[in-house]
Amino acid sequence: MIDINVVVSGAAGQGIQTIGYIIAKTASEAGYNAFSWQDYESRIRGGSNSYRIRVSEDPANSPLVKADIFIALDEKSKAKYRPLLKEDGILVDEQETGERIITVPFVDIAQSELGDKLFVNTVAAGALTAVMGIAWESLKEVILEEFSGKGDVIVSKNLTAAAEGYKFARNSCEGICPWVLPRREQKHYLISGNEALALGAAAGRCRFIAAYPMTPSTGIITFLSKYKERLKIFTEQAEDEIAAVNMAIGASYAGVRAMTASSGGGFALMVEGISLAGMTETPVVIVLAQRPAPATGLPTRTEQGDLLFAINAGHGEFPKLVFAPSDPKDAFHKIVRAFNLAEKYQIPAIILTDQHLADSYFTLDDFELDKVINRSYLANPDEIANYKRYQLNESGISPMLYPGQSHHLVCCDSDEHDEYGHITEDLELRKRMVKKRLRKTELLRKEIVPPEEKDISDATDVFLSWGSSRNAVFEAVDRLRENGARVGAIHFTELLPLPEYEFPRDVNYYTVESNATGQLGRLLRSEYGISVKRAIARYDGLPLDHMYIMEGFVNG
Amino acid sequence: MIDINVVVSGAAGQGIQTIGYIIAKTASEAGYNAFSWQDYESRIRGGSNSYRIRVSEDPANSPLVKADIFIALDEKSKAKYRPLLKEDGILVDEQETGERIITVPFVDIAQSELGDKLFVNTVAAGALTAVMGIAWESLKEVILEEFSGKGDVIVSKNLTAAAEGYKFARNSCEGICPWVLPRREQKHYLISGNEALALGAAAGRCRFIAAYPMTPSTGIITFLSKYKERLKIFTEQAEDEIAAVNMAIGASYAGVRAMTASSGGGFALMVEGISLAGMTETPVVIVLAQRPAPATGLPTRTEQGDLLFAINAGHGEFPKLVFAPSDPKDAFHKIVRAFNLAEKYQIPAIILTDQHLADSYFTLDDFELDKVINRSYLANPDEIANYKRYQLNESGISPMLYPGQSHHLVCCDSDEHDEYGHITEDLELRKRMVKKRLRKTELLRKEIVPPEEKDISDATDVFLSWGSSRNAVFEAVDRLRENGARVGAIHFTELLPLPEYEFPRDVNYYTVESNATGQLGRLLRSEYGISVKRAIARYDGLPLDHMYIMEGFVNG
Amino acid sequence: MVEIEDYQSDAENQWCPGCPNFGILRAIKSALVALARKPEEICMVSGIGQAAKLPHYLRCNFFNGLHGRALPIAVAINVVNPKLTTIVVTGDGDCYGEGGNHFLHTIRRNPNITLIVHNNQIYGLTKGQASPTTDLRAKTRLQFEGVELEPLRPLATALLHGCPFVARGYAGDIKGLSDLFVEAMRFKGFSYVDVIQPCITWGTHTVSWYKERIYKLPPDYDLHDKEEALKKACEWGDRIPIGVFYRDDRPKMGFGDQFRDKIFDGRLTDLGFRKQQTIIEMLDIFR
Amino acid sequence: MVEIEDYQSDAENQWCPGCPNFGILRAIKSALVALARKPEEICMVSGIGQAAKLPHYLRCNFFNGLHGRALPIAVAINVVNPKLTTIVVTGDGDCYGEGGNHFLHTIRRNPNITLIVHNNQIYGLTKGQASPTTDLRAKTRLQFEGVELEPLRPLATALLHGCPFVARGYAGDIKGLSDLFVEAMRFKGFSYVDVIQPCITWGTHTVSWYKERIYKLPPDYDLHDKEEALKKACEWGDRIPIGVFYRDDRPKMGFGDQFRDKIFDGRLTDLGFRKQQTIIEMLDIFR
Ligand SMILES: Cc1ncc(C[n+]2csc(CCOP(=O)(O)OP(=O)(O)O)c2C)c(N)n1
Ligand SMILES: Cc1ncc(C[n+]2csc(CCOP(=O)(O)OP(=O)(O)O)c2C)c(N)n1
Ligand code: SF4
Ligand code: SF4
Ligand SMILES: [Mg+2]
Ligand SMILES: [Mg+2]
Repeated sequence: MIDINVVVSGAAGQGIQTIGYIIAKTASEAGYNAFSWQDYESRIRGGSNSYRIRVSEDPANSPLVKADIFIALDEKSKAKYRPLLKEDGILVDEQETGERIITVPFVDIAQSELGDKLFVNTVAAGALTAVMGIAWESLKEVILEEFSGKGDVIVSKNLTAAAEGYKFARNSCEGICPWVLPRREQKHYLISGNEALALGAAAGRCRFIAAYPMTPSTGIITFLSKYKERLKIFTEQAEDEIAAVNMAIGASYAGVRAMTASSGGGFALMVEGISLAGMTETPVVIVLAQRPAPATGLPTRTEQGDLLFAINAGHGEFPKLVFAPSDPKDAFHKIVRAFNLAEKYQIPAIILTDQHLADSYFTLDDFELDKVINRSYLANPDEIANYKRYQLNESGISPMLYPGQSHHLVCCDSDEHDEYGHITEDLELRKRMVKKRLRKTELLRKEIVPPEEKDISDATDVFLSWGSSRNAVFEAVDRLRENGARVGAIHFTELLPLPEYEFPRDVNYYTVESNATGQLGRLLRSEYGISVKRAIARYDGLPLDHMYIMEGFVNG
Repeated sequence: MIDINVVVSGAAGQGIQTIGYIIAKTASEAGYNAFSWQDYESRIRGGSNSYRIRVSEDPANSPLVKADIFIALDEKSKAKYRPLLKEDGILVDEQETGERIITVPFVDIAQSELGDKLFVNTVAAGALTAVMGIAWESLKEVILEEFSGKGDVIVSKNLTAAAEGYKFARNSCEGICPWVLPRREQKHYLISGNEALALGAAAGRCRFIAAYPMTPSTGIITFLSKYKERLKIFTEQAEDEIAAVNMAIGASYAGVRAMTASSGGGFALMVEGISLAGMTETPVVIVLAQRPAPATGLPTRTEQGDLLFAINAGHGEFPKLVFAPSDPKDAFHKIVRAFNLAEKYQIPAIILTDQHLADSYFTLDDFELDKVINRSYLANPDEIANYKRYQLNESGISPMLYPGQSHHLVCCDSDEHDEYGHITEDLELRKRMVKKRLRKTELLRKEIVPPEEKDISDATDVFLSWGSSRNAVFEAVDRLRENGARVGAIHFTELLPLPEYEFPRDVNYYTVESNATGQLGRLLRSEYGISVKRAIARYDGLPLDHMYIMEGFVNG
Repeated sequence: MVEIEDYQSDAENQWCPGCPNFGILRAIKSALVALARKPEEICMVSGIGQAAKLPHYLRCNFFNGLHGRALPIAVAINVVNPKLTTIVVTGDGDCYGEGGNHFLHTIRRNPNITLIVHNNQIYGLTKGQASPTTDLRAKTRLQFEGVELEPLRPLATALLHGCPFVARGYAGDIKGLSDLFVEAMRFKGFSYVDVIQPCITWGTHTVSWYKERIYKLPPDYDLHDKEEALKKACEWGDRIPIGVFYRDDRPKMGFGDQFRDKIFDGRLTDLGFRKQQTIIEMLDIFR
Repeated sequence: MVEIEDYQSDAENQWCPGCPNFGILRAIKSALVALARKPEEICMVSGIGQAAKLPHYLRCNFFNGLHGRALPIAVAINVVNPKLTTIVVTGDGDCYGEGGNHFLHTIRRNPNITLIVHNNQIYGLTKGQASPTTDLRAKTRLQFEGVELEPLRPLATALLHGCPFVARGYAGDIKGLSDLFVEAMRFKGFSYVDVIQPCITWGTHTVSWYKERIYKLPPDYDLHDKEEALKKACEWGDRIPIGVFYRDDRPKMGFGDQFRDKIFDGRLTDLGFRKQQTIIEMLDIFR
């Protein structure tokens, strides 16, 4: 079964992203599952980063750590990442020679064949493709596509560079490189979490995004801005996150679906706005792309440290939705769902992702667009005689109109208010309004999807996890089961409100989370009363992978 | 046993605060316990407010609802609040006559005797004092003291006004008013939560406060600004709450104890700053004076709706302290303790109060100043050779110095950092730094005071409560026990971290909170695994009182 | 035809009797009558403060949001629905203190909205603390020894950053104020009117202090002269000018214009769900 | 005596090779040498961004806080310990975008600190989005069709609000920049230097674009003339002036001066715990 892990390393600015993306794309083009993730420093040039590409026959979409194939573009990165290379792995190198080393003089080739060092990256991509045993045609396709916007000369030069690298490596590979990846007929999507969220927002009828740049969330507004003409979406870079969330709320009040996105620090600044959305019952979707914190933390790394913060965000009590998708397809559908439910219940919805999900490229077969529900939850002004924005009724969901839609006036207030939206000091009414708002939670709870179960029927030990770690956790379960352990997993992607759910009894629970304090465990204990035996915790900024989880399970 | 409840009502701007405060002060002067709380609208003039004064022989310090004596300064307030008057209560009124009504022509008196309607309030205070059966001398003392700053003419005019009101009412009282309150030798403090916090901050060596006005927290910076010369404290009104919290953090880094204060909305804006304090390990004290939310809510009312928000405030994971004092004396000591512990553990500390505690006047015998601990937890620069602000050590508490204190350089960073405070991308070091910070929680937990228990040894039903409701809850326990119920209470004032604590088993738990969702119950379940039978919840903006709690317990 | 009664709100007014805010409210209503704007065509946006309560007292659509955050809300409403007459009513604390950053950056955006600031040089609702426009050395309920910060110069700041309509009004001159509002609301682009409003409860100046100093810009004042406008905007003390300081009648790009020119010109609410085909095509980028 | 080596930091520099930030760093160091400030007498404060990393590269006390929030931190440090030379190093996004409100209100406070803004007209660290000073119509990695907002005029804004020392420098002119910094750090009051810093990675202008336009204010320029200074502060495009635009040598109240004059003149850290007697007396107010 093919399952190759390629590690490309180098300094920022050297182009490892280009190399990595091209070979991931090439593998995908050849019909294989590619999954790639990045580990990089918060700087524009220099440092030491890596881009890791896992290529497999079966869907994997979770990180591997040890490298089958390794390349470093500078000495520092070579020293740092070479320990990842398996004993029987292949080093692709500019100068070094030896057993299991494919020596490719990238710079020489780039300079002699193309007269420009700039092409080193494409030469390297060619060489790596050859080492992986992928046919030249797939790489050619990708080069043609990726550089097509840049003019014929650039395309043909890159083709030459790739071909040279490919040829050179292919020759040295003979008898050394074990892999052959014949072209398969599968066609896949290779897409990141941020891109899927942006497209999901589009599918969910979002027409407005305001955001302030913050890694790793910036990709969402960048993508939507790039395609704003095709998607007819208004995008605005706000002066700060407070403006961003208020703009989104304003746009939503004005009648369109609207969103914003940030990471922990920027989200923190939006918290008052979340409470505003709660009080005014204005739908809004907020993406919180987590990174290691507190404060600035490690801006380019990954973590799941903001779960309880997000769940409890905002002063006062009001219903709210918190989702944490597990992969780009899930992200796509979850954000559509978030837009629908936010509108239906007139509440703020938070999508928790993290750098790992936001930046990594996943291979997906199909987006199941038919599952997207296209419907508006606004009221019909013609059916209303005396319009009350905050009408007290059984469901707690009052009719929502937007200003200018009809002759009805739409009045919203951040103070406690009467049914018309006017400030009130009537304390009995206050009570009824609190109840009305909170009633929505109970209806909403019924719509929440229960956690995903894996192999729990006979399990004695059960992992509890959430968000982007799903694939790693499930892979760990599979591997552990191969070794005879009776493990299972319960994976949450919808975290507030939590659904009614029967937990298996008499099993040992382990939380598996990218944080240090086992936040999911505390949440589940408070909600379901279950107790966790131990936390398998990761908080060094790297994503959870199945080896780490297995190690944490076996050795504690 | 004397226990009189006086309700003074009227529009904003009519001076019910003056009347109420004077009679509370007078009762205190006469040696009785006075407790007063306010219920007022968010406006400067008009509306309908009340000021309630409970005067008792024994310490009470919790609200009563039904009035023994009632006065209204306008018709609207009369209509609104008169239902509070007990059947055998006394109405003091300008015009109305009848049984159990003391008619006092305030305006006539003010105008004919003093030539100015302005004195109506003092006349009324005089009349109420007489009705309560307090000797004239006590009132005289208070008038002399309260108006002393305003010149002899004002003082003597107010004395005349008070005396006239007193005389007039005294005469009509004969045979109707049952109360006689002979002067007692007790001397009490009559002080509000905000004032006690301000003084506690002074006792805790605070030298810097920056804040942005927000009801009901503004009293703290106002008091400190008023007395800044005597207290040598620097006070600054910031441009917004973000500036306020960052200024406090900056001042603390520079070497002094520093604080800020706000209510829910402003606190929400400080949340990123709290995370900054967590990462940079800078001590800071933040008062969160709660009011009904979400958003602007009911700005002048009370609620305990921000418990879980405060506990989970800030992105990422870091130790933090959350206290919720029960009365001004407790507030005084808790904020001293917060300053000490924040400095010792180099963490942010949050003091949760609410409008009820902030604005109400409590009677206290003694502040036990001897219990205040005066000690600094800064390191000694002379004992340090190679200074590392974030030295990794067993306790997790690194030596803290301030810049300019010595030749040692003090370097703080909001990014993940090395021991010297420099940005790091070393992921192993990241792990050690996370552990170092979190280690402090375990030490801190050992310093936390367990909850206060009342009558739990034989209790079958136990109230769980926190913060400003202590006296009302304990009074409810006493009353219920008088009726034969075996109830008890466990009251929390230190909420993060929670201490090790053995809960009584096989009892029914009821949370008693000024919020709608039973936040304490959820917290305790997550921390101790205990389950709550039912929540006795109040969320109409009024404070918990023992009758409400009893009613909630008995009738559900 | 619209009449002043059409704007009559049922909500109970919470201002102090005699507060100059009542004058501003009347001026806004009469301007709206003059412009024949129906209640449903108007959207008022405010933050928190005494001034910010105004939308409750004028029958129309409104969003009464958070302290300091009216402008971002309004800007978004304006982009989503350019047909609404969007008016922001705010206080000096709301707009220049808590909301200072939005003030600065909204000017740069030039949205087609009208900004009305009730400038009473004080925080009214929170009982009398200094606002960014309180005069140096004025004593307040928090600044017991007097204000130590230079007052903000919001009109000059607006001029500096290209605000095409900058005016100052006086709450005591309802007719003049109403005329200013008419002109401001008619104007295409960001129109900004700072209104002197002597708070009779907490104000640091008396009504007569203002009255003695206020003067109208003379008829021959050239409202296209930016340099002169800057000078007028900085004049404060013995004499305080009111009127339109500056009006730029040249066409100017406004917030959302690029979007409307190139992508969609209309109310964004009129755009329905996207076709599945569009999403499929976009997804194909990743195949 | 202090030498440039005394400021040598051990931290690894994370800037792009060739970034003009290196020039600014050198200029700061040489200014500090000229002023003979020892590392322990200096306190650098920064937010987040490329510019804001500078304190790590200069041995001294520093507080590297949150994006946008350097000024409130610095202002408080300055009040607590006026003896420290407090210098804020920040970027155009940090200071004028996220931190815009603090910029505005810190000017009004006139604290005795030096503000150095690395103005590269772009968000560098987040990979090339427009900042408040990016020119109109410039295309960036987020503003694909070009910036639609009027650029902020921070120098003019500072002048308007009474900032007593306003200057612009150029990162390519290390000597000149160092002289500016010396003057700024010597100045008592808020001294503000905006530094043109052509980001070679994301910048919307080339280095030569700047070079062709930058000119030094002539020797006969009157730096006490505020009106002229305002004009210079607004000059941008074909010609871009650098130098000290304005310096007010008249004594002016600064942040904390009132406190120091009336209450305590010194480092607040030198005040110990309060006497119990003080607290008792204060409590007696409530008896
Ligand atoms: C985030 C936040 N901070 C503070 C407040 C408290 N607050 C309410 S109104 C106000 C000041 C209002 O002043 P201004 O805008 O000048 O309005 P005015 O009452 O004078 O008309 C403040 C500080 C708040 N509601 N929210
Ligand atoms: C609250 C918050 N929002 C956003 C960010 C992300 N962020 C980091 S640096 C930066 C922009 C920096 O631009 P600038 O200040 O101009 O500095 P430069 O990198 O250009 O020197 C942003 C938006 C953050 N760290 N915190
Ligand atoms: S406090 Fe001042 S601004 Fe507010 S309503 Fe009263 S008079 Fe008007
Ligand atoms: S991105 Fe620009 S500003 Fe940042 S280090 Fe590189 S060249 Fe300098
Ligand atoms: Mg005001
Ligand atoms: Mg920049």
